[in-house]
Amino acid sequence: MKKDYNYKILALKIAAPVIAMILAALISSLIILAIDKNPLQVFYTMFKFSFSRLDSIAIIFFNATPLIFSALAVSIGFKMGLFNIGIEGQYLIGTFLAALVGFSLKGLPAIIHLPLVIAAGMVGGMLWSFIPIFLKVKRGVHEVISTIMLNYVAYSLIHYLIADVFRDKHQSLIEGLGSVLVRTPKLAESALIPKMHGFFALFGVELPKHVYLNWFFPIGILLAIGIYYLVLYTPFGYELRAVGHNPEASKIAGIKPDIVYLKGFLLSGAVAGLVGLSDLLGYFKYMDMDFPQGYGFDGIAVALIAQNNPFGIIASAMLFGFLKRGSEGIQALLKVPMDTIVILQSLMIIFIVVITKIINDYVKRLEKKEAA
Amino acid sequence: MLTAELLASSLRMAVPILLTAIGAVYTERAGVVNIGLEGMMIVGSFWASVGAYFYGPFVGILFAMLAGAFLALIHSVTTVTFGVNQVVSGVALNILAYGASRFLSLVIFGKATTSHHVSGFKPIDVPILSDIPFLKLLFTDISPIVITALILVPISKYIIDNTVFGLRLRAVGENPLAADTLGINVFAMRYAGVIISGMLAGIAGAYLTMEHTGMYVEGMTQGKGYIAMAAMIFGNWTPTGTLWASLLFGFAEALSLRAGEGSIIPYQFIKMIPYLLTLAVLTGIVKKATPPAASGEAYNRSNG
Amino acid sequence: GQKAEPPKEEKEQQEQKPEEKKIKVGLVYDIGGRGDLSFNDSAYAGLKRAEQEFGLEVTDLEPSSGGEDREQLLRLLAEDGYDLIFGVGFMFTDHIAKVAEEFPDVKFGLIDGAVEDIDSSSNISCLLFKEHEGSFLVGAAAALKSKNGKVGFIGGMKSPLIERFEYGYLAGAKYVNPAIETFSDYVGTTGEAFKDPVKAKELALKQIKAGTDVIYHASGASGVGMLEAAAANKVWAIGVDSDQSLTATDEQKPYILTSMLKRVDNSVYETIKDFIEGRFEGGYRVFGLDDDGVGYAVNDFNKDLISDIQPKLEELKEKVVNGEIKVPADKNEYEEFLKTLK
Amino acid sequence: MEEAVVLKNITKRFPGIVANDRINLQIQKGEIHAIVGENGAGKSTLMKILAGLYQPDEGEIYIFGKKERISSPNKAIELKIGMVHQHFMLIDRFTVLENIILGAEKKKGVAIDKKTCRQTIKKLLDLYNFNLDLDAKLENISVGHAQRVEIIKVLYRGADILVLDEPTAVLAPQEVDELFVNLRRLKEEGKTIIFISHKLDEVLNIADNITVLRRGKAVGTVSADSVTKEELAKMMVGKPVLMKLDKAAAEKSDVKLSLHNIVMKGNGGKNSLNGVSLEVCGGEIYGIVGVEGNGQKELAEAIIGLRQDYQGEIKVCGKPIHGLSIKQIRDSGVAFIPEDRHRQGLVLPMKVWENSILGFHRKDKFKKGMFIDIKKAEEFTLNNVKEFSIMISSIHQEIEGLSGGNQQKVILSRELSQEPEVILAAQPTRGLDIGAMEFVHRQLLQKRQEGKAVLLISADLEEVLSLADRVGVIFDGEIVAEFAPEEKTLEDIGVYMLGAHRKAGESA
Ligand SMILES: Nc1ncnc2c1ncn2[C@@H]1O[C@H](COP(=O)(O)OP(=O)(O)OP(=O)(O)O)[C@@H](O)[C@H]1O
Ligand SMILES: Nc1ncnc2c1ncn2[C@@H]1O[C@H](COP(=O)(O)OP(=O)(O)OP(=O)(O)O)[C@@H](O)[C@H]1O
Ligand SMILES: [Mg+2]
Ligand SMILES: [Mg+2]
Repeated sequence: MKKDYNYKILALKIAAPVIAMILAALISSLIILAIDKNPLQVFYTMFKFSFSRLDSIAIIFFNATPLIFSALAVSIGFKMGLFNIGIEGQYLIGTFLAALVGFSLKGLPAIIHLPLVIAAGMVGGMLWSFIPIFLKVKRGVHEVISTIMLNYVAYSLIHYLIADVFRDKHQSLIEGLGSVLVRTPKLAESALIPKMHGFFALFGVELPKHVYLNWFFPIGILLAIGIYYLVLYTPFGYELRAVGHNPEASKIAGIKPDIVYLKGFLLSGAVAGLVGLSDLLGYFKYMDMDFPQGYGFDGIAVALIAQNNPFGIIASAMLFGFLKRGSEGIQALLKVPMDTIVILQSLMIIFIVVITKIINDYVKRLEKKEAA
Repeated sequence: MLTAELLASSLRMAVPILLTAIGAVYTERAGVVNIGLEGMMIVGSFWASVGAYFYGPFVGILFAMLAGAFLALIHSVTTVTFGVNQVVSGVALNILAYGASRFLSLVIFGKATTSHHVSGFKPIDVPILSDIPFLKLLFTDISPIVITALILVPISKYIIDNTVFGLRLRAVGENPLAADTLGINVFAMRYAGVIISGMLAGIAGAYLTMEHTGMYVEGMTQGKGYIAMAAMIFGNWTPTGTLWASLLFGFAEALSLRAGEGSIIPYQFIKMIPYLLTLAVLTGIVKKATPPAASGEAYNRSNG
Repeated sequence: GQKAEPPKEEKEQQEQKPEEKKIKVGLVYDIGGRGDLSFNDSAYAGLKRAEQEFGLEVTDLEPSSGGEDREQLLRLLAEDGYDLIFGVGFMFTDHIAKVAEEFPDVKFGLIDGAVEDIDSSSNISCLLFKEHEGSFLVGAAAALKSKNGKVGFIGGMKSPLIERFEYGYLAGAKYVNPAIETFSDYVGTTGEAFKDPVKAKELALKQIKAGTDVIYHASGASGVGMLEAAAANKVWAIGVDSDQSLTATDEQKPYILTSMLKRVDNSVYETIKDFIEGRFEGGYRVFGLDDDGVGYAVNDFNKDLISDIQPKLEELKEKVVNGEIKVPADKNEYEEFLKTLK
Repeated sequence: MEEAVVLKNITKRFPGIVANDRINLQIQKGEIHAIVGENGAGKSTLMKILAGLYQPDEGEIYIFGKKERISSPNKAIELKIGMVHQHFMLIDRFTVLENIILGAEKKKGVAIDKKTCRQTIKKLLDLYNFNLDLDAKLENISVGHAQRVEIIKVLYRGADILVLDEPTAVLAPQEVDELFVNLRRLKEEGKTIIFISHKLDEVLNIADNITVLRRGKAVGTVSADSVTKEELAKMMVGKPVLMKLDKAAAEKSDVKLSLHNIVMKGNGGKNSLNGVSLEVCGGEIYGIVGVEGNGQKELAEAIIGLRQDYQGEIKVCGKPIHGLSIKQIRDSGVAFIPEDRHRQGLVLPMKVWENSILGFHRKDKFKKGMFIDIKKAEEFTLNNVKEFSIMISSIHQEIEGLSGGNQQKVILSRELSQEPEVILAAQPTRGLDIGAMEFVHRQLLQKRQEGKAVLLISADLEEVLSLADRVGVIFDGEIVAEFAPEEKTLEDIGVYMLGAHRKAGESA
């Protein structure tokens, strides 16, 4: 009896996101109908466009890459019961430091330069995650508010650094006309991350030239696996979870919650520092004023849908990558505005959290019945 | 530097922050954190343009309030009824508000990023104040919404401090279990707090659209919802405090607009002021912040 | 209420029969997209005009808020068999260069951007504008109309492009009245600065309180805030890119002196026309005062307002066209220019 | 005579325990009816049902003869039932006035009619000559006053049936006397009072009738003047506990735990620990008894290192531990069985095996390289499960799902398996059923045989008397008496616990 009731729980936990997606899809269908398009055709096109083409699939991977990092960073916070809503600021700072190391150091061999750049990114993230956790541990400042504030400080700071301090003055104008970007200088070749074309070629898969899928994707996967083992099988991960669920009991057991918070948040920040690097080192090759924002918030969503399971995170990051690619497809082919997909995403998040909560409560009741 | 004109500008900048921040006071005092205020401002700014464009300013305000309230209702259902993480719900609502507004704008106005021109209320002069020399500039032909916002401060202070509703609102924010044992409907009070915040945020959005620019422009809230939360904290969860904080932040923004080419500090740094100040407050450098005891915690009786 | 057009295009797509293959023209906006009351809208106008005239199949797309997918959208259109594709805004520079290389048979139009070293054989045509020349004229108009001898400029995102508007305008004002006092402000340093009418209005009010009685803006959708402020305080406003008198409210119209026209619509239309007539040329195509690529607006609402100064403006236009006046396009040139005035 | 409250077959279950088991109870109008029972007997639960906070799983409730469903606190208030909770239901940041009127405000339009409220309350205060500063913020008043606020709160709502859940647990003797005076006056006013306690003298002093609960069952109702304390005690504890018998003699070795003159500040100026000194030798169980809130909690927290803000010296096996981290103290051989297993002892959402290495998860024996050696941890857990006969479906089950007794066993197995020299057990059997209880007792005795030092802190007199070799009575943060269990009777001990003639007997 006990056994199959455990399967029941497992089934329920998996059911949650599925139900949520279906509900979200249903409501979005209504929205699509509202602009007299055919939902079935829209969804069909999304899938066909995304999965019937090699480049689409690769692009989905590429889209997923930053989300994997940011969701992992979020999930580390969640594990210890903290809400790192500051990924946004942390990756901006991280990306900028990486860019700085990328364009200011010249003539290094890639084997040295690239690692340096990546390290710089992580340092930047840690730097920006240290402030809120320090304030929390020392002064009891709630991390949600402080990280939100620090996100805005980061935006302004970065804009200042890019526009007024490190702006690339050597962009040429043609006949003094047209315009130039407000951006940092281009990064040195040695700082860039290689694409994965060569790797796939080994298996006879020739990725189109315009695909920017790079080695940060596998790095993200490895990191997910690493974090999975870290959290479940190392003493530190054990402490993360113990403190996350019950700081007082952990303390009485001899664990110092503050230390755990500090280490955990710095780790989260370090991972957050990698979020922007796939775009920076694999696509833009410079940081400009309009460097993609919002990965931090998407990461929260991805982590939630995955219920903080690293492998779930890879999957749901793919889901978001697919939604993005799909939205490009339906926009180009069916002229359906991408906003329908934005709505779909947010609805999905809301349904997920609600349904998961309901199911978890139900499971608890189940277990209590078991006990009584 | 401190000209009446600068103050007038500060006031205009402060109003949307103030309205939303007062709302934040209600929801937080009831024990519900509402990160979704930014989103509620966004839908407010959009629906105001719809209402005002087709039926005039009053309907504009009405639509804005309803839109904000609707989003707030979702927030209440998820956080109060189902007890899901309040921050998560807020974040999701912000994304929803962004997408939905763009989409509806496309459907209604045929373009995702702007509405058509709309006209707001007739500007008015505040009777006595507008005759006082220095204050003249502050209080002649200003939007009725500005005055409403200012009046809302003492009113809210009175409601929260002196009315039955206010007492019970604070009670569920401080100790829901105790309130429950006294037969106070914790859920109802929290719903009320959140929905009030949604309405006020909606009005704030309407102010931007109808009174300030006469048009809805995507992203015109520019994160003011978050600044409002900061103002509420900086004001120590009190309407009066919120007023001072909002004015201070409005002043900072007005100042940053005047820090053009020549200024010593780059304006990006002036833009940071509200956030840095808030951190300072939370850190206790400026003054000790005292959030409601049960703020952010879901309540259900069995765990009491 | 106004309803959206899209259904129209959609019908065309469905009705389209395989045999009579229409020419397909695609256009990808910059962030902000249609409704920015600025060059996105202007580009759309040009596209529409061509569509009606030549019965094309057209599509216009908008990148996601981050703009990361500009390149993808261009490519999708290219793959989808579009013959001519426009990228609206200098942000597309690198992306068009990449995509154009992948699709040598597809023609591309890049607005405001310049892909380096290409010639007429290229499949990219960079459509560039001498905004400073147009701005020069409206600057002159401003100076001529200003009673207080104070004129202002409000720019969107601080960038060389917008600075060209600024210095052309200031030069024009100084040219007709070296003693004139000028004010310049920028809304911000990011793309957001083109969608922040609240700030634009505050900046305008600031300038007005300082005595400015003519204000010119180059800030996209933020500009509506300036128009609002100008009308409320009964001072002159000068629109930008498209003729903003036509889109303004009745309260605002009487105070819009004119608009600096940047005929993105023409450039798009012309390029499409050339393409259809087989005269598409790669390289750089510059639109200036000479070919009415830029200019100032005269319409039913403002013709009486500017009739008095029009002769003077035409005269200046002549001088600029025949090179008598070299309009400065950036800070340094502007300072040089000021010296020549003394 | 009219019956104010009649309970028929009230049953309430909680995960792993039947808190109330078919309880029947009659309470006459105008009487003071005491309900006594050990910790976890089910007193509070029963009263919370009466107050509408819990719904009974079975049974019927009659109020003044009418069958009622008390579906909510509101309903209870309607029925004029008011409860003063064991753990106060007050809002620290509100004023006394606000706390009293909350939920029953006198209105003037939308506004609170503070004036009328104030007058009404003043009347009550005068009537029972309570003195209270209505404008003081609650966070600034003493526990005794807070309790008055609770009582006034109930009266202000015009309650006719007052339930007081262990009102004296937190009061000083003279405060207790005052309270009793007030209760008697309330009785004269015709109010019905239900008085909960597990202190016999009190009960005999104040009550007309007494109902005894034991392990969720009502074992009987007696009238106060027809029963002696001994008889009550017997009813409460049940037949003398068997295991007393197999408590073999163990030879004491040298001192393993010593506290010398420990002083710790409490809130409200008075010290929570007031110069506690005691020594526990190997092979000895030292029992500490006392009324809740007399410093037991603080004592435990000081020894385990949770609180460092004390003067005086604590030595474990001769080594001073002041300033050491909790981990260091544990490593130096102290095992801790905390009084609240859910909050302090376990991480409920984590698995059984994870909970059974909590605190020792960094020990080499559980490590393989940089990882936790799951296999070893599982073996270890399975071993404990066998040894302590813990009833679980799987060691990978979340510990939440276990019954209270089994959860306690997990803690016990974890703490005792680390070969500690000193075992600090706080309320180790609270809320456990007899079986689990006996098991815990046998474990502690076994450690005693093995020559370990056991410091047992318990509110359960019987438990202490049956286990301890020496008993110390703690009152007001002091050990007011120390003796061998057989030397004293229940009532003597009760006297010490209430702080009367302190330092009497052969004191420490
Ligand atoms: N200059 C200021 N800047 C920021 N906050 C202020 C300032 N002055 C007062 N406050 C805040 O306003 C709050 C309320 O102001 P005040 O003390 O005058 O009335 P109050 O009764 O506390 O108001 P409320 O009833 O809203 O709490 C104070 O708690 C303080 O935090
Ligand atoms: N909300 C709850 N959830 C689970 N178990 C509970 C709950 N409340 C009480 N219990 C359990 O029910 C039993 C009776 O608890 P109750 O508080 O009624 O005892 P009590 O007689 O009041 O004890 P005390 O003298 O310590 O107050 C205890 O075992 C307790 O652990
Ligand atoms: Mg106050
Ligand atoms: Mg109790």
